[in-house]
Amino acid sequence: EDKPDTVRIGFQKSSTLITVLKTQGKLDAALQKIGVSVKWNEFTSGPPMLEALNIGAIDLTADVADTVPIFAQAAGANMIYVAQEAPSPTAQAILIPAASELKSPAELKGKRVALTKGTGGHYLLLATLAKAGLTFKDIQPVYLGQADCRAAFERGSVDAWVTWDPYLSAGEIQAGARVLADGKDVALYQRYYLASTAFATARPDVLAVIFDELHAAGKWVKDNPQAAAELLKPIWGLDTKIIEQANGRRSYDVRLPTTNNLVDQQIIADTFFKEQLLPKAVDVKSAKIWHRGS
Amino acid sequence: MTETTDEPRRGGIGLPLRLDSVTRSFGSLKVLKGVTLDIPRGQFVAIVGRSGGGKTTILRLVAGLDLPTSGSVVIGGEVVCGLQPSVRLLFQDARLLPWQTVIGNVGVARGKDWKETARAALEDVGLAGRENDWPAVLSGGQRQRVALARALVSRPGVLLLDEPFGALDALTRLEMHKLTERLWQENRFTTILITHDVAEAVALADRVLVLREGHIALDIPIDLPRPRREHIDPKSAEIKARILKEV
Amino acid sequence: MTETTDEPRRGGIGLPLRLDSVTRSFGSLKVLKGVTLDIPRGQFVAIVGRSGGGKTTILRLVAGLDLPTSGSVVIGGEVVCGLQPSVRLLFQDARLLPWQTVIGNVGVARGKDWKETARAALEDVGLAGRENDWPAVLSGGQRQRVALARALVSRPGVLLLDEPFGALDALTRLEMHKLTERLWQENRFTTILITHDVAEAVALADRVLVLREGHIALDIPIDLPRPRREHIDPKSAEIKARILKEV
Amino acid sequence: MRQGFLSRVGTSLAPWALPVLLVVAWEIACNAGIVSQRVLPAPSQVAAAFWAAIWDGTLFEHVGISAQRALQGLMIGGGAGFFLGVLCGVLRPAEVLIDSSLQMLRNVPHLAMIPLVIIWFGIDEEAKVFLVAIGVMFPMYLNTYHGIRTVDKGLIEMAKVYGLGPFALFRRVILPGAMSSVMVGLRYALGIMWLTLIVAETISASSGIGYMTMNAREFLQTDVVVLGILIYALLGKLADVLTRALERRLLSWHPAYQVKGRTA
Amino acid sequence: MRQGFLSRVGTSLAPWALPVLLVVAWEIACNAGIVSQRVLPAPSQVAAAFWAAIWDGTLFEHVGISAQRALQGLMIGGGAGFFLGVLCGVLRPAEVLIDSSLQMLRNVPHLAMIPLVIIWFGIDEEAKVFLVAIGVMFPMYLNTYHGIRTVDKGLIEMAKVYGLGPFALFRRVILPGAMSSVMVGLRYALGIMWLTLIVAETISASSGIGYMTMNAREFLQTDVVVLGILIYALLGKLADVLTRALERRLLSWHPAYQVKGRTA
Ligand SMILES: Nc1ncnc2c1ncn2[C@@H]1O[C@H](COP(=O)(O)OP(=O)(O)OP(=O)(O)O)[C@@H](O)[C@H]1O
Ligand SMILES: Nc1ncnc2c1ncn2[C@@H]1O[C@H](COP(=O)(O)OP(=O)(O)OP(=O)(O)O)[C@@H](O)[C@H]1O
Ligand SMILES: [Mg+2]
Ligand SMILES: [Mg+2]
Repeated sequence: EDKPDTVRIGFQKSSTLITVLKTQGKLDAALQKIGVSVKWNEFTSGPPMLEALNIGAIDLTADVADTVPIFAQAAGANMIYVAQEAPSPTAQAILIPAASELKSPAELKGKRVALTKGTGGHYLLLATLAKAGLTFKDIQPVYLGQADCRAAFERGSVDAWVTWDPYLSAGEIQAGARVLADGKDVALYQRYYLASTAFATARPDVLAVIFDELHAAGKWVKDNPQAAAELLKPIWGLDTKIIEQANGRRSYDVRLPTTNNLVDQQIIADTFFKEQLLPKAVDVKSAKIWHRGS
Repeated sequence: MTETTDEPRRGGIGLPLRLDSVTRSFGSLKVLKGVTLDIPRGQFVAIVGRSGGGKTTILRLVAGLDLPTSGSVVIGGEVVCGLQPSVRLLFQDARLLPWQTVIGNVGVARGKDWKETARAALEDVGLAGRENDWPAVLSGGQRQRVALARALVSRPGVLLLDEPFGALDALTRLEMHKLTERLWQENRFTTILITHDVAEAVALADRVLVLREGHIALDIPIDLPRPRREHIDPKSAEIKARILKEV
Repeated sequence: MTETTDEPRRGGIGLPLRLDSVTRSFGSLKVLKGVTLDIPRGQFVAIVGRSGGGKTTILRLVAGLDLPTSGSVVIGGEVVCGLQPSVRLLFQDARLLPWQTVIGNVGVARGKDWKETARAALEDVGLAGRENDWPAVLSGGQRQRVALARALVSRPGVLLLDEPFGALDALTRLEMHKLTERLWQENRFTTILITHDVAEAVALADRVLVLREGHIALDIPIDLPRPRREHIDPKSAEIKARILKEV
Repeated sequence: MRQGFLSRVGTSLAPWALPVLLVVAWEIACNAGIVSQRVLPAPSQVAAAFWAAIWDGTLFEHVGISAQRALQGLMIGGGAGFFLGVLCGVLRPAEVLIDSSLQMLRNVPHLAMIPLVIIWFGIDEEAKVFLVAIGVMFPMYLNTYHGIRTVDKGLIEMAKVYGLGPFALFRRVILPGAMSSVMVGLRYALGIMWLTLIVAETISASSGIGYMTMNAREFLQTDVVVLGILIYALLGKLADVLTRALERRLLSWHPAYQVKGRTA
Repeated sequence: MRQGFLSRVGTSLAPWALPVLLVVAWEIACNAGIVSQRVLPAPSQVAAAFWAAIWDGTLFEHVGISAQRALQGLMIGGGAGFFLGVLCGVLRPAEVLIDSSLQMLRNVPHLAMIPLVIIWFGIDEEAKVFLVAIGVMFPMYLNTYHGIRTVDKGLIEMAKVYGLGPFALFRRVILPGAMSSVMVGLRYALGIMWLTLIVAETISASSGIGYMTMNAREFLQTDVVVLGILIYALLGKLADVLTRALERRLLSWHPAYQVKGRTA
């Protein structure tokens, strides 16, 4: 058996904990001790990263929203849930312009809502509408990337914008947007770290090291919000105020995934399938969960 | 068409033409070194000279395609400083539009009734029946005749012909001479013919100029009666000899 | 170079040439209707004929640029069915490469010592000093002389000249005649000259052919002594008259 | 005659040899397990996706919507590119003033421009059509400009001497002389037209072939992605056939475009 | 002399008139509050971002990395496009076999091709260089092919009659005859080269100008996005200047490319 001595990690700039680890050089150091080197692969957004994982170009992805693995699973991706962050429901929200007259999600009926397809925000919108007694057909969805959502939002082309941190905080503070509704009691918003099955089988020891480092990094960010904000500021190009607010709403509590998580995931999968956003029904329980030490 | 008077008719459409100590240099090459020339309206002038002597250059200056380095060209009282609407030039190379049929090339200016006019002109130059061919399939002499037809249908104030018969056999050439002479007599456009054939010059022109080393070396009137027949008039041979000596 | 024998020297580089009841049609137009012709090696043949009569077509068939509709062309014992490496053709239009200087055009085949050879050839055609000009700035006659220089430096087995002197004045033309004759005498390439000038044909060729309506209408040997001077030999005038009658 | 017919059939089939060969090799590679089917679906799977998409009508809907956007963009952008090319080719001052700016503008990636496009045109059809228009404008511009610039100056002189006015000069000399180059521009533009859609249809689209493909890509539906690629390829072929037909019509005088031009 | 100098200066400044005008209008619009500065930052803000990026060296790093990818891709793709163009232009069978496939391939959007590219080339430099190569290949191909096809047949006949072998024929007749069209292809390719990078650098990149722009876009750093756009534009201008210089050298014989060609 040839055991890879390199771990190829995919991440985005918005992958907070991985970015912290990479910038501080802690993960490289920790893995060096067991003779493994890290190859960092940066992606501009989540989907190409998942694409790379699916194709086998990387071994591990940084955190993605809970909806993303479901699509990967629908595509038959050979991956495994390695870790998750505890729910951060308020880190996702539906924003409306400061001058908007909308008061409750129920008033979204017939309105144009900007969102990015397949993201955690997408599920937030579905769930919020359901709670308000509406269906997805009652609104006009406007699918855009987050950057374009912001542009359309500021131009006034849309009435609401579904987003998450740090875009959420940036929207509130820079564009003066108001939160119409966030994910509290509606959508859990847990973020998952995924690995390819092949790698997880070959190097569980590496995953263990990474897991521990992530956990420590999460604690550090929570305990040192200012230092964390200073560290992220040049990378994200956002004010520390925005970063602190964004980090404040994320749990950054890295945990092992459990079968309970799969139940949460199944709800999301079913919701998407009902809205015909998934080509086929997904049985989430067929997915693998990484068990530490096994 | 039937008129064959020998006297230049003063009522034609020709314009008078004057070159006033015209010079033209290309870089350090002085092609024209001071050409002064007065051509009354309706005159038929032939220019002969050595290859590379500047004959084409003169025609380009008259047509306004080129400007003199010094001196001026005056047509009908106006100094030439750009394209002349009253001048037509038959270029030494035929310059047919490859994307127009033969008839389209002859009637390129699309005057009224251009199709009939062009068809008649093509018949005149012996190309009846070739109206709808592409220029690319024509022989060298045929191309030259299409260009001739195009020049002749235009009935301009000043007609400039740059070796229009260079690629034609003796017989076709004689026919084209007759055609040119006839149309000139009918319309009396001021005509400058460039040719390397002295006999041709003497047969067609009222006046023959020899261009040598950038100057007009000889300016000789030909007052033989028309229609002229070569080899018949002894005076003609004498004139030819004189011109040849000067070239 | 100094050799000026009148007898065709049999030891030259020329190749024999035969056309065997060659026909060539373009669509419904029958240009050549059965041309049979035997040219021994080193002979200088001139072809005259009306414009559009198929002269250029014959040369293209000999050069292998075109294939006969029926019949065959045989050079040096081999049937022509594609380009002939031993044949050089001076085209009726000069076909100079616009992106090569004058000297680059003359030495287009880049044989050994091409620069010296080309420079000498340019001097021969009276264009010394124009080596590095672009073809675009040359006069019509100058372009033709560059093409002539290019054809003459190649010393081929068969040399085809399609109206090589058409744009030249009388004097330059005489010089070019002498040049061509001299080089032919030195190398004895089988030569076909197309010309519309019967006097030129009689002055240069061993044999003159008249092409009329797709047939060889006249095939006449010219056994006047060389160098020939026009107007001096009375026999020459007689031959010319006979040819002109046939054209 | 017989020979002619056979060779004609051969000539019209030959262009398909390479693509067909590729598809066969691909199917074999998939079935032999050389490439994982999850990663690159076999042609048969793609064909199945194709049938499914035809069957439920979504394919035609996507292609139809995209075609509409594409053609609108082509009209506007192609027209503008042609016009600017003519302007710069004919008027020296226009060239000095405009050409350089266009060369700069041409270099701006559509992807980066999207936020600005949204600000200017919103998120509706206009934005998409604008992107397509910008995309097709440049090849049309460059090739028209080049074509006009390289028209034989001798012919232009001739036309002027024969008294053709500016319009007739353009219509009968400059345009036909530039046409073969303009056609290259059009060929290129017809490709770019579809290519730009994949970017344009990331702006708030819910239909169109670009949307279909990118959407499938986000959801890792590789069979649909490959289907999208094939449809693009076929549309490219179609555009090619159309341009060739147009070339044959407009350039029938041109030796290089005659059907038997090369065999003479 | 004096006049000549002034008009020369005028001519070399005129191309900048339009861009400068635009920037001024934009600054005014921003300061007057017509456009929100957060949505479209004022030129002064962009300039500040520019200085900052120059100061900390990131700009040069990004441009440098991108330039490396771009040039590698240009070499490979431009070379391949040129070669294929020559092949199809010279050999009729090659044209029948290849042209059609290339026309189809040309139409496949890079964005859609990324999954396949990753399969073939992974996510490292090769994949990016490949995308650039594919991008520049087609304009080079199309224009080379067109240029060669439209070389004056008379000159080719002449060259053959004068005994030029295939190589000399190509080198001294076909290539120079096609050169002005090849240059158009190169011009286009130099643009596409940078454009493709923005797509290529979405494949796992952490440097390069495309990365810089798209990354800034994700984080809504509009000043950096606009900075990216401006850098693209300037690179376009640079490419334009280079091609013009090359054209002047290679096409010095061509009346249309002579500096004073139009004024004579
Ligand atoms: N490729 C072609 N397609 C159709 N017709 C052609 C083609 N080439 C030549 N012809 C026709 O064949 C005839 C003979 O042409 P050719 O060029 O041989 O004449 P020529 O004797 O050289 O005439 P000239 O003295 O005017 O040059 C002409 O009528 C011409 O239009
Ligand atoms: N644009 C130009 N640039 C440089 N030199 C030129 C240009 N045009 C013509 N010449 C030169 O000027 C001289 C005269 O040329 P021109 O065409 O007037 O001669 P020509 O008398 O018509 O000769 P031919 O009888 O051979 O046609 C030639 O030496 C030619 O090379
Ligand atoms: Mg001349
Ligand atoms: Mg001929």
